[in-house]
Amino acid sequence: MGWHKRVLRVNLTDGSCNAEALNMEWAAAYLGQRGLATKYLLEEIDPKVDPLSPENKLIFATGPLTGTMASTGGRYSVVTKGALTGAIACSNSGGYFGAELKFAGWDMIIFEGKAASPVYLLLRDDSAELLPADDLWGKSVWETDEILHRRHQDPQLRVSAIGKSGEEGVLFACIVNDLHRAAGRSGVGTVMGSKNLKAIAVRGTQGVKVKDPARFMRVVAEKKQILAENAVTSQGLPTYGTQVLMNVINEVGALPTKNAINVQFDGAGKISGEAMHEVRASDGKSNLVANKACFGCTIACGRISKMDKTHYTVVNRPEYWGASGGLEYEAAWALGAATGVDDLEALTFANFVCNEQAFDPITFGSTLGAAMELYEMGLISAADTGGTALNFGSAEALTKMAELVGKGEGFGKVLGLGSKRLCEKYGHPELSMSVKGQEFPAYDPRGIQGMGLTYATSNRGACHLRSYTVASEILGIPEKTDPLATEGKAGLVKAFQDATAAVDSTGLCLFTTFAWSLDDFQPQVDAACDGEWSLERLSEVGERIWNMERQFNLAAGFTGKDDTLPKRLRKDAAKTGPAKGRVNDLKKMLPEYYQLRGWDDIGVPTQETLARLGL
Amino acid sequence: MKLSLKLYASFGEYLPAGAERHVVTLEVPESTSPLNILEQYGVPIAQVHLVLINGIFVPPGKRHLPLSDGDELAVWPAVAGG
Amino acid sequence: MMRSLSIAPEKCTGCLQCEMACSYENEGVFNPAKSRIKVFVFEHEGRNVPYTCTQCADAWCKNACPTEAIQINAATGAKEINNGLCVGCKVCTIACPFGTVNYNHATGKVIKCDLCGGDPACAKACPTQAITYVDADWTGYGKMRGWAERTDNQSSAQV
Amino acid sequence: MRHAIIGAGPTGVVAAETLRAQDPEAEVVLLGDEPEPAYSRMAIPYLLAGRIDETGTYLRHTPDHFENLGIRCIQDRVSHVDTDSRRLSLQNGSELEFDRLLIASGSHPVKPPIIGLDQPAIHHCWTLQDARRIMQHAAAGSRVVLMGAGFIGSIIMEAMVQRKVKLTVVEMADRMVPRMMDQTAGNLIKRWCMERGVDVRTSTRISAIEPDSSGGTRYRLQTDPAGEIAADLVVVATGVRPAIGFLEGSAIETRQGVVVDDHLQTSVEGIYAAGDVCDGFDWNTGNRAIHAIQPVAAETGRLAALNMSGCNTVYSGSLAMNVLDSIGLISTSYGQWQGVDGGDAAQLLDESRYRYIKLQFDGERLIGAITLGLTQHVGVLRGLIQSRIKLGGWKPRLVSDPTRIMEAYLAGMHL
Repeated sequence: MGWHKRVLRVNLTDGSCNAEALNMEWAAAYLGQRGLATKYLLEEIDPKVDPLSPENKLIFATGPLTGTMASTGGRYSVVTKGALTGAIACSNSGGYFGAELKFAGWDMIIFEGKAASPVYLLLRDDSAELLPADDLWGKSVWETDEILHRRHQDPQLRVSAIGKSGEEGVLFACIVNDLHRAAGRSGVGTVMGSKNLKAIAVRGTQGVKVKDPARFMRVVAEKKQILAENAVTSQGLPTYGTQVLMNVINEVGALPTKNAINVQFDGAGKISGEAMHEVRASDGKSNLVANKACFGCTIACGRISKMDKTHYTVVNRPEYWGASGGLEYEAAWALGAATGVDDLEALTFANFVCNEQAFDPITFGSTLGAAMELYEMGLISAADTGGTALNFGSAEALTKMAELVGKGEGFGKVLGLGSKRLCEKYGHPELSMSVKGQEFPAYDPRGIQGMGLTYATSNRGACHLRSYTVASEILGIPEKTDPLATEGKAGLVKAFQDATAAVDSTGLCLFTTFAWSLDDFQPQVDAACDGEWSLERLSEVGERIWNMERQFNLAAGFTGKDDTLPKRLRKDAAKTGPAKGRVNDLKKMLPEYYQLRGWDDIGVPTQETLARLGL
Repeated sequence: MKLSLKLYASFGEYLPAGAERHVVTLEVPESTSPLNILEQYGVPIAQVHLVLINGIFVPPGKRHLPLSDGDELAVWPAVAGG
Repeated sequence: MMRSLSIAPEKCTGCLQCEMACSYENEGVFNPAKSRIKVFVFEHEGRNVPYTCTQCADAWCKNACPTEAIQINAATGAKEINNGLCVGCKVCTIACPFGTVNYNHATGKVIKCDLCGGDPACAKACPTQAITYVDADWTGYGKMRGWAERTDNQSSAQV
Repeated sequence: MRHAIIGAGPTGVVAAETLRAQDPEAEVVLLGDEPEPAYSRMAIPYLLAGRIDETGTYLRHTPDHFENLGIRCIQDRVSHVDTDSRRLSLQNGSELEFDRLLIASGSHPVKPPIIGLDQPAIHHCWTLQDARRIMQHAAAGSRVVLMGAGFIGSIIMEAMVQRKVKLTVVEMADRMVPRMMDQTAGNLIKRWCMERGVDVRTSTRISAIEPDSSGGTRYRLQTDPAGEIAADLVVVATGVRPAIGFLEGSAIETRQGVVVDDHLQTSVEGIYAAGDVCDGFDWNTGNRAIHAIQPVAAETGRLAALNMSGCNTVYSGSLAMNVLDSIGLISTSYGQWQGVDGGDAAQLLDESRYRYIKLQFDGERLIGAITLGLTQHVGVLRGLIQSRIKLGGWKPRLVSDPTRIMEAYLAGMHL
């Protein structure tokens, strides 16, 4: 229960779709979604494989609580070897698609091989068909969504698709479902594109059952009440969304600005969550029109925005006039602070394009920031870019490049390599603000020390969603720690990493952890899933997953040397703000972290640790 | 002394007229504390969550201590993101 | 005082907790496909509209039923399907101009909202009070009623 | 005040109950000519399929329902209406006076001009008595020919399939359900039925029914074009016609049916007509029309009764609509599904899944529709047509994706 205990295996090479039983032994050890899909991937592929080869696999996985009434129970993850990083990739998305996949009666879809020509998967309950997608190839996510709804005459069909960027091999292409929810990072969309898989359209009418329905309903109601009474989850997030952080993080001097040359951005206020609420002079309306929930979510932090129709990007382009997914904090940071652009409407447009053509705004913005630095250094010329001046702060450069990356055309092809390859190409690898090939997001580790360790050790390359110590270091959740201190951060990072790995395997959203701890997940998992799910077991699942991901990366060729940060963060001190004069002291935290993890001094899990975790 | 008051998120409504982008410059007597200012502008103290002076977090127990000339005081209710 | 469901679409976030609660309450499974309340998502407008039977006073479905299978619950005023009498002819599904009576292939009967016997699960589950169960006089059904009257050509009685 | 109602079908029953509700003092007499409690013909296919028993077809299920309401039921056939003396002649020879009269005599099945129709095991499928006879002969493995693939023919196919008979359907028109479905939908329904083992022959006419001399089956049916069909049972479902024979020689104006005005009153004051027999108006076109369908039966019965009891109520016409379940494939049609001159249409077709939706517009308004395979929120098509909503920006959206009918409707209400 919780699980359907069914996996759909789709062999794109021979076109077959087969149902098989979910490995319940693995489910007992890895729960679902992130953990369980990673276990399948580790067992089924050679971690050394080229991510874009047919030998890589692409797994869409739900959690046991996906499609239940637990708040935020609509998540799914895409697990594969990342196109951008070559490391384990696991991108998590909300919207309605994950729940629909579960309602169709499946826990997971494993795609293997490569289709000879473009296809999409039409999944209606037990019926799975691979259908030709030649006519969809080249279309945006938005167009694909519309065509599939019409073609199959079902307004309830949920579509997850790649855009043109994923077809064209942009290395940070993502997978977008429900028009603007994304499995965003590490190039999972690029892997999908490499398999000639355009989209998955799913409709489920079978529903989900849980082990102990009466207890489940009682526990779930209690836990929803906690979300309803917590100031963050009942007020802060619904009203201002994640974007409320723009001013907070700028104020604490941890907003990486202009490719992390600075840690504060003068234009932060103009692109903040508060600014999205302000009435525009041009049309008397605000950028933000509504907040929106993903499936089952009682928080509803999603931003829905409408653009100013007179903005230069959308004049005479009514396809961008409707409401759509607006700026979340990480995107606003990447498209804005990282590039020095403070035009909220330009950012919104670029964000729309990221959704429309399915590519990761974090990596895009950070890569553009690096390109801008190279441009200002004279290493990239207007001739390279097709005539666009890539100066920091140029909204035109941002929106033009977003469109080019979206289509994988012109200089968009070069930006589409991501910052690591781009900076190598122009002879300055140190200007890539990335770890393991993936760009770090909106928190500068010079101002928030714990995030340095978070980025350095994140298994999918730099990422805030693997151990969001910002919660503690800045927001005081669950308790306040000093962002400039390194003491205790190794333990904090490990605890957050393990808990997050468990949460990401349930089917619920990480954002509930602003109000919930693992104690709150445990009774929900226990009431839904076969077996006994104690808090200890759930914590151990988290730690097991983390170590398994580490094993994947070690087998893929990563070593402890890759647990590092860009030189800029380690050598160039912050110029302003509370962290003025500080760099990130990763070297003070990393050895302690290895020790706490039960890894040796080059970052390899000891036999003892592996045995303890049953790995 | 002069200081900047920044009230963010839902506290924006407590800003006095003349505030731009959630910031206002104030002239206050010496030894004014963050709590004094918040009370003066009617900010509901129970909802105050983050208090920063020059970007540095001030724990609840220290919000009655005097501010210095040129300080930037920034205040939020409970918020989060990611 | 008779109570009824009041819908405030501007408060709806599209979370579908109502659909889940409805399907669990009535079908014992989490399955929005079997919900009697449905949230319609207007992407282009950024709006979500929960929608179900308004239990209209002069019930089109009930009037059209050839087998007396739609009956009024005296306590709640809900128009309820009597599965023992419903033959599955579907006439009510085309007669209801609001589109809120639907045929269920699995059972061969029709399904519609019955207000859960006076304690609607959707309203309890709604986290934003977009769906509330309130005294009928307060529901602001005016707009809906106005619509019903426009649709209605059968009850223009001049009493 | 005595109200007499001719016909104890849904129209008559609703009218009798409405009259009683309006006036507790009035005398209400309900005349039906079948030896059964008031029942619903709509339920007969489910009886044939074995899903319900005869009591499941009854219109009202409380014992002594009519007696408790003080409604007098007479089981007899009216042979004549004298409008001057305001008197009904009954077949048993007695007479009944009335102050106000409702003619709700419904329809009769049409008997096609075919040689050999008057033999045993050849039946209409109209009354409970017909159903009993059909069930006697429709045993598993027997050969059944269904003459006519209109609404009634199509709706009893599933029952026949469930009874495991060998079924052949013969239809004169070029498609199934020609009065409800266009060529595309009619053809799809035919293909659907044939895939489920029913031999459907459209554009085929039966010319004669002859006993099977070889003795293999009871009959051999001669068809045009092409060949013979063997049959043990023939079910004749070639349409219905208003039952107005008993009005011959009365002052009540009849054409196809009983002509009524905008209060459902006939040419004679105090005499009303409702239901299948009533030659009323198509609300959508404004033209005269007979809508022999269940919702109209109930609506007009109620409206006529209101007028009879002195509650002045305008009848602005009825909307043609129907829903059909042919062996599990559900189809609906609404209003002017054929479209109108100068109007335009939108459609989506997925033949492989038997999904079809066709919308007909007149300017910015929806005026008709056909659906196949749609069961969710289908009633909103009525709402869209009947509310005469101007679709505005939603028209191009419906043209692009006709499945978004519910959104188009809600947009008018809530956005």
